[in-house]
Amino acid sequence: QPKKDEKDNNINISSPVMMAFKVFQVELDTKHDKYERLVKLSRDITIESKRTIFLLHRMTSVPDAEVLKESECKLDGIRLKIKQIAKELIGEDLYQYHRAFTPGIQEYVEAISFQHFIKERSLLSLQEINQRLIFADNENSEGSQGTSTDHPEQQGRVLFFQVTAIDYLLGIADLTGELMRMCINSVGNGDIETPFKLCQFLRQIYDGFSYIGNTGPYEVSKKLYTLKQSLGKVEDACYTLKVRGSEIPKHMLADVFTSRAAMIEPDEVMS
Amino acid sequence: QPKKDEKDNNINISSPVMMAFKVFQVELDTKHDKYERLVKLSRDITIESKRTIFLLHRMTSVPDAEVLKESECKLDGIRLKIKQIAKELIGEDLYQYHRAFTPGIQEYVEAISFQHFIKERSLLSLQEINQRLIFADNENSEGSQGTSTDHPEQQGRVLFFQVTAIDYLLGIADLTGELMRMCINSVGNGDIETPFKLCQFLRQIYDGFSYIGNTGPYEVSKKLYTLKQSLGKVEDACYTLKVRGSEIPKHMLADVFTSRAAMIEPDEVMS
Amino acid sequence: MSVNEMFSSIQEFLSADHDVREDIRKVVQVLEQTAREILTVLQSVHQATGFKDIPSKCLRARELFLTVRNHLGDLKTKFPAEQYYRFHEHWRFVLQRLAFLAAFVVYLESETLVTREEVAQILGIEVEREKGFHLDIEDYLSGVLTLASELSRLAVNSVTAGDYTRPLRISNFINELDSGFRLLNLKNDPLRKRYDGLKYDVKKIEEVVYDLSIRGLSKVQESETAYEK
Amino acid sequence: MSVNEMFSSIQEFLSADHDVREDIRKVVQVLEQTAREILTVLQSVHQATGFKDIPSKCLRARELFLTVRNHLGDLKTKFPAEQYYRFHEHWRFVLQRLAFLAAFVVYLESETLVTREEVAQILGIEVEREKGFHLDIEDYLSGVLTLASELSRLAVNSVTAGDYTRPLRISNFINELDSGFRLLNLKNDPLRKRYDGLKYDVKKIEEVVYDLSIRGLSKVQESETAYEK
Amino acid sequence: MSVNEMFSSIQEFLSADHDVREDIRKVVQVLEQTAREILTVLQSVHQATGFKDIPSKCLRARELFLTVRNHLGDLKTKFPAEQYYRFHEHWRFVLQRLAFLAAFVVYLESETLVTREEVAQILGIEVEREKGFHLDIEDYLSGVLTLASELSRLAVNSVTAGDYTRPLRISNFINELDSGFRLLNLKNDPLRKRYDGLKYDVKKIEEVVYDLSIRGLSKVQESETAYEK
Amino acid sequence: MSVNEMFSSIQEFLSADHDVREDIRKVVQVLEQTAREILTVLQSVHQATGFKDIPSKCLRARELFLTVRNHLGDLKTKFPAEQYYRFHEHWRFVLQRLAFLAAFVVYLESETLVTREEVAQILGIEVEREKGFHLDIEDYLSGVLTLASELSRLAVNSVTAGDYTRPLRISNFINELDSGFRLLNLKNDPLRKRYDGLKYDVKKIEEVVYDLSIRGLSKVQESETAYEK
Amino acid sequence: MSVNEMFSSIQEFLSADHDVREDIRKVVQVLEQTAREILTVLQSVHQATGFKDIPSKCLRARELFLTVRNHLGDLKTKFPAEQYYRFHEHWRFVLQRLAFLAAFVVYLESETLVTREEVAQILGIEVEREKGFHLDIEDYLSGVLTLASELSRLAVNSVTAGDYTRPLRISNFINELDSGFRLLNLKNDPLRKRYDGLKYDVKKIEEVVYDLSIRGLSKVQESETAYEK
Amino acid sequence: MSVNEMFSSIQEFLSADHDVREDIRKVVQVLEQTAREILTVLQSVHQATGFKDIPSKCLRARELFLTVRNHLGDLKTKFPAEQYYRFHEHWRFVLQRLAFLAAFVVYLESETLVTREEVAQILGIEVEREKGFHLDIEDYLSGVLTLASELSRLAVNSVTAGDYTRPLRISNFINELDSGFRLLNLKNDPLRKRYDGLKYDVKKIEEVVYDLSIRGLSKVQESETAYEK
Ligand SMILES: [Mn+2]
Ligand SMILES: [Mn+2]
Repeated sequence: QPKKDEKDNNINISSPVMMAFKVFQVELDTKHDKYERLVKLSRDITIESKRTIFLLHRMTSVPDAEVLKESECKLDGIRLKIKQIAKELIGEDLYQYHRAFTPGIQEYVEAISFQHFIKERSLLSLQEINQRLIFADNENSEGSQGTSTDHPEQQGRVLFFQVTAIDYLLGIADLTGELMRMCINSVGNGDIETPFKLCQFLRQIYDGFSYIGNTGPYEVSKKLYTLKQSLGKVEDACYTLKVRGSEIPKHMLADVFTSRAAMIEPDEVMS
Repeated sequence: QPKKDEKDNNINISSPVMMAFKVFQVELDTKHDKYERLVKLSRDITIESKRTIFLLHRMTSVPDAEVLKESECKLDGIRLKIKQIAKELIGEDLYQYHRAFTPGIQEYVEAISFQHFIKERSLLSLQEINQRLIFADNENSEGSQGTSTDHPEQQGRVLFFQVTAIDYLLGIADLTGELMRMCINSVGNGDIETPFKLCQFLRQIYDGFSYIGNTGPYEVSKKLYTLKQSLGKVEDACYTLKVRGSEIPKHMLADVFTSRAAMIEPDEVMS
Repeated sequence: MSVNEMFSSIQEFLSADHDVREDIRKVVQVLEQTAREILTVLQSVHQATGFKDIPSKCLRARELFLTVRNHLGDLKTKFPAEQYYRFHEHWRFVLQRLAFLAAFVVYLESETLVTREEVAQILGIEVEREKGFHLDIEDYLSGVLTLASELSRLAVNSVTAGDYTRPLRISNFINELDSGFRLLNLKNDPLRKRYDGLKYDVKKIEEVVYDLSIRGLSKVQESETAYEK
Repeated sequence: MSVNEMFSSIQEFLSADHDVREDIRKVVQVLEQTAREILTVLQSVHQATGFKDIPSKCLRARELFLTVRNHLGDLKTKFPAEQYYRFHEHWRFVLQRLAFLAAFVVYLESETLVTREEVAQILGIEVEREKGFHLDIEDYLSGVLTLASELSRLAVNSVTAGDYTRPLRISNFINELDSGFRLLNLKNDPLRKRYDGLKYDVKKIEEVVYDLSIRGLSKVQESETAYEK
Repeated sequence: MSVNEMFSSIQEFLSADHDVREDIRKVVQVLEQTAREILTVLQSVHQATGFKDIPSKCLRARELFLTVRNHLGDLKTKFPAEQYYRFHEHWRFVLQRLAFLAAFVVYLESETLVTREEVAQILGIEVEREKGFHLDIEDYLSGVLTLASELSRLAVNSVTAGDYTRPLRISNFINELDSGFRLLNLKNDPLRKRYDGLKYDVKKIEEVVYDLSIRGLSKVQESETAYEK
Repeated sequence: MSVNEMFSSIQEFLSADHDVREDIRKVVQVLEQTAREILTVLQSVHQATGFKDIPSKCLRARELFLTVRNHLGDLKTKFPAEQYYRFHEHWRFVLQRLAFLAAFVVYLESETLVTREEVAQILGIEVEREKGFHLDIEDYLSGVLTLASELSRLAVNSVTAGDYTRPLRISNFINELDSGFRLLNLKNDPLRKRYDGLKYDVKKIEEVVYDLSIRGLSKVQESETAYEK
Repeated sequence: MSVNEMFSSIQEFLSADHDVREDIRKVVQVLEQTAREILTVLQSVHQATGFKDIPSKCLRARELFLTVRNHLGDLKTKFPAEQYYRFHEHWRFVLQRLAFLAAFVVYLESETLVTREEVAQILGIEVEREKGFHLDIEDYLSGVLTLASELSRLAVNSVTAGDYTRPLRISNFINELDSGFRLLNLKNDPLRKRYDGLKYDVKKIEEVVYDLSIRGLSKVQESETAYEK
Repeated sequence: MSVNEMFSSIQEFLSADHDVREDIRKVVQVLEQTAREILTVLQSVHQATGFKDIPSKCLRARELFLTVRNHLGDLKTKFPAEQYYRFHEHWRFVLQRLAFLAAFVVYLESETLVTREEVAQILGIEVEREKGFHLDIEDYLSGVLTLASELSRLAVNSVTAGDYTRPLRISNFINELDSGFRLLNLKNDPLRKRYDGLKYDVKKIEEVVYDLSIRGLSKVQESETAYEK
């Protein structure tokens, strides 16, 4: 079947069209490869963030210095991964690869804002998150990383990664689930202050989300239902604490319980 | 809030229960880490297999030695990845991690059976595929691979990976899509033999799948519809070739066309 | 090998697979039946009258576990040992249930947490995958979580039955279990969901203990019990 | 920063974002309108009478492209240059269409494949992302694929209109394009789907050329044309 | 018979079928209306004042069931008896609801579990499939499960209304029901799902009993009742 | 009229229609914004401190409703009155929300169920379809169902805030609402689904009342209140 | 007005609404029946023998349209005119179908595009929304698009029946239609999707014309026809 | 009868029911196997060589239908005849498939449409519901629709195999079928959806006939065939 070869020969392999498409091939492959590397980084970040959250839940209500330190280490490790993302994105349009790393970043927001709440009992702002994602670009000393983009003019400069407002929102929406878990844990541990604090905080976040309503993207609205459920669980827990706390121990047979104060500290009795 | 600490202290960190759960932690983390490594390998295999298929489509109908060689190289690269999977699975139950690597393996089946069809015009069997997935376990000489599992008793032994019958089936189902593409390409290239061969082959595969029917898993049945469509496209292409080929050139004004043979080789006229 | 032959051989494989699954399904049905019987035996501890003869109920359950061992022994013969996870979904549910029942019996007998080894021993299966038909770690953990929620119910009912010391013991037990589970990094899977329920069990028991404390009921009985001894 | 402040600032961000998108949407609607007008101008080449005054149609299209440049110039001012891909979905479709129309004009004028640079130049935008509002490579390729299917239609209609040489030239052109595309590794995305259609265009043109060949129509006219010159 | 004739006769058949379904739909709508009326009558027992005249409410419900019998008698005439399952979906929902209502009336009257025979008798239909329009066993079970959740609500509200002994009786009743259901080997169908909800009802009632017990309320009233006698 | 002329006139029509929809969309967005502000105001009653100044919150909400009236007045002018249902989907959601908010304000003010007339009056629209821009009956019902679930939340939070009498009042209100809905024969549509959720609200509130009742809390406060007077 | 009274009046309203919908549904069913009959009459033009007596088929269809007018007249009486869009979904489908059938008849009679006015006149309904029961513009366009795909089929079958000139006329007609549609700015709705299908009809017909042209068949017949005259 | 006794008897009932379903499932599996074998036999007519020995293929299929009759005979014995619709879902799919295969055989043998009576006779079951295990009319229609799509494929492949007259005959057959279906008033159910696909089959076959016709191929062979005789 010699004709096919003939036909092929018709197409000059070095014609302008073919030359152009060779360029396209390289361009597309480069893009896809970068995308794939980012997906992998994102998966790593997701897993490590989830483990950080589990770690933080290991504390009972009072901040535990050791656990906090360990979580800080883990978050440092995650930030190294985010730095790698930042490196990949040097000179790129962040939004072009956004879908590749958004799951990991959201999970990171969830983890670090959870840690922050435990330490500070406040909401970590987007600005604060982004401030911690400014890195010194000491690429040479790290060498081993697989990133091949070598921009000589970038060396010694500052690298940074910017979490988008939407990723921040989505991370915070997930945070509320962890806060709910923390609340129920606190009740189980006999801590009756934390639940009320958490309830207050969650209501603020819930009010914030209702204020935004459906002006955000679809993914945000979708998480509203879960958020509302979490708030409901926390409100129920506080309600129970209040109801049982206000019960007058009519049938009290023991002598220890004479003051209201004693009722709020049941753990001493238990232990 | 000293009572919480007290409570915590109640739980003896070196109690049998806590010791057991520490073991569980390691066991679960090890499993999840392995799963994650396998997912990454699977993604790599998928991408490389897809590129191999694109490469093979670059040939027009006649096998092109150079392209075939290049595809062989790519497949060798993929097999190195599968070898890494095999290493991860040493001493494991393949099915425990099956969901992690099944997409990549299916894509590999698709790629290698496509290459085989181009070379041999026949269906590559599951046995043949598995025979090529027996590897010498020369771990020490490769060193650089990230796999940390070091089974001293395994060294120097043979490593192998077994594609399951279901993954094979699913890969072959996808192969038919590529064969359909090849068929339409052939017609466009003026090759009128390959389409009929492909049609014959696809019908056999289609008959095979209808013979299996719904006795296979759901994923197989799901692909039947696409398979039927591909066959339809190929049958339509052959039909068109036949119809136009059998047309008697009544209105023929030129003198070149006197024999049926001439009609089958339109390319010469075109070029 | 021709296309036809290839598909024939695959069809044979699928047929064989189908038969294996049918066989497994049948044994699993029988297992579920026995598991339900054990559950009925143990459930009765929740009733006011049930608190009295816990030991005899445990004995009865132990007997039924012998039947379970036989069925599981039968199950093992239905498929190649190294393909456990190929068919896992078939018995996963019933094995979790049996792990729970074993954990419940052991708790009722000794108020300790059954180990994975003990469950395996009660069911007559292995702990380690390499050794044969075994108890998957997640199935074991799932069974333990069911125990936790059963015990939170037991705490409630033991108060109704007038036993005011049991809730405190359950509370300590569950607290330790909770600390154990907190060590684990779970994926977003069914086990994680079930683990999320554990907090509510802990909370419920804490509430019962609180109720007893403010009424001084736990202490009273303890001393009563002390006197009685 | 309080929770309230945080959400207020995010709400501000969302409002601003919403406004930007509204602005973009409006310009894009105008662009679509002009694109439809260019299409109507160029579509008429398919009609029997249309083959005669292709040059004048191209001139008319070129004029309309000036309007397009203005609109695109306007579009650029609506958002920060480095956030192109944040809003890409809004203009992706119309840009693919415009790339096709530019490719069609250029083909009709010179029977060559428009380069990415040329499309960018016709639309008054950049080729390289770094330089500003640019033509995404996949959008360019998508436009080129639409051209291929338009040309397969043109091949058919040129025969109807009595032009027997054009199909052969189209065939060569499309074949080269096809070879080009085969160099690419596409993902399973819309572009891949559109590329799958290219084979059918190639096939269709091959059939037209075949029809002409067996009737000796292509050669005849070629010689006729030769004589006429 | 020509193709057209055959299709004409098929159309006649389809039309007839369509008419039957329309007829059934209409009767079912009326049944649903009456079922809602019975529900309204019985629901009022949950209110503080409702506990007093349970008997009169039951009498009113019994009257309404006579209307139900008439409608069901009407329904039977709408289709051939052996095609019960062909149209089952049409009345399945309302029959489950009526089974629940019958079970609720019987419980309120006598604190016993209505049998399938009794439900059938109240509704004026058959128990056995062979005998004609009957109560499908799964629909009966579904109605009974609805009763369980209604009773857990009743336990809560009876405490509010100051009746401290009813919850214990409900608890015993539900426990018996639960053991009963544990004898069944349910498929993975809607009924199984509803049965899984039963354990929440059981737990809820146990907690009510617990609440009474820890506060010594159940005993108090019992002795009060004793004194009153 | 040529084909082109006809299509041109159709395009004019479609453009006009498109413009109407754009106009509606914009007003609806503003309405949604105001609705969210009202929600923020009213939602704050759930907070511990929020129970104190309910009247002032209601006043603030009433003010915002004046803005809503203006927007709705604006909306009416955007399209011919008889095409209400042509564009219904655009404002359906926000109108349901506003109906809920109006019902919530009225409840907080007077603990009564807002009538359809009152909602219409608060929003400055009609009750009767024939008279112009009105409140569709299903949208009213949907708003009322949202109120029910908001009140179940309020019952819980009012206890947390130390108000032990409100839950009982809410319970009576919800029971009345539930009887009302039981009079309706709802189709199998979204409204029906939402109505099915009402029974969970009823149950939830009954459990709150129960919790207070068993601890003698409702009575205590009632007498306290009595003393205060 | 008590809550119960209000809900009773709402139920009356809902019942009335339900009855209206039932009435509409019945008339629509009859309309669909007649539409199918018209379709059967017109479909027969595709058959080899059918090309001969097109006029008589059109007459028969026209007769059936008189019945349609009656049914539509009946439909109008079932609900208040200003609630057209409230019930639009009920008759939308059949009205699109009738618009197509009217367009088909008119095309077969005169090879012209039916105007909206003509369709309305054939169906005995209004063109303008304000005047009463009318033909929605999108339903008209949808009917026209169905005509396009019917004509592509007719082009194919007329060749089979030996009529080689009709396809060219159809081609011109469809091209004009296509230009017309290109003037429209359609939303991303079902109509847009259907419009996207138009290009396949255009292409198909062009290919038929091509087939005739390359074989010299169109010319042959034209001259034959010329001779015949 | 105690609750436990009643539930025991219900369990017996459920067990029996479960066994019936198991039995049915097994027979249905065997039926599916045979149906697949018949399909394999008949499907081979699409192959180039397959057109030659259609009669022998039909004979082989007829033989296999005898096996089918036996299995169906077996199936009938598994449950009481009046519960056909209770278990319908189990065999519905395979019966539709068998109806198609019967229709295919009959078409290949005699190029006529199998009647419902014939299918029933081939399968050894009843036509009329009242007489026992029968062929549901919708299942018959579903099988016939599958035949239509098979025949459109056959039309294509018969041309490839060099048989130019068959497509015309298929076209006539399908047109008749299409008119038949147009007499039916189908509900909006799966059957209706499948029927909507019929028009694509009709169109496809018409295009095949067109391709043959425009090339004079149908006539050529007809005359050839004439010569051969
Ligand atoms: Mn989380
Ligand atoms: Mn593929």
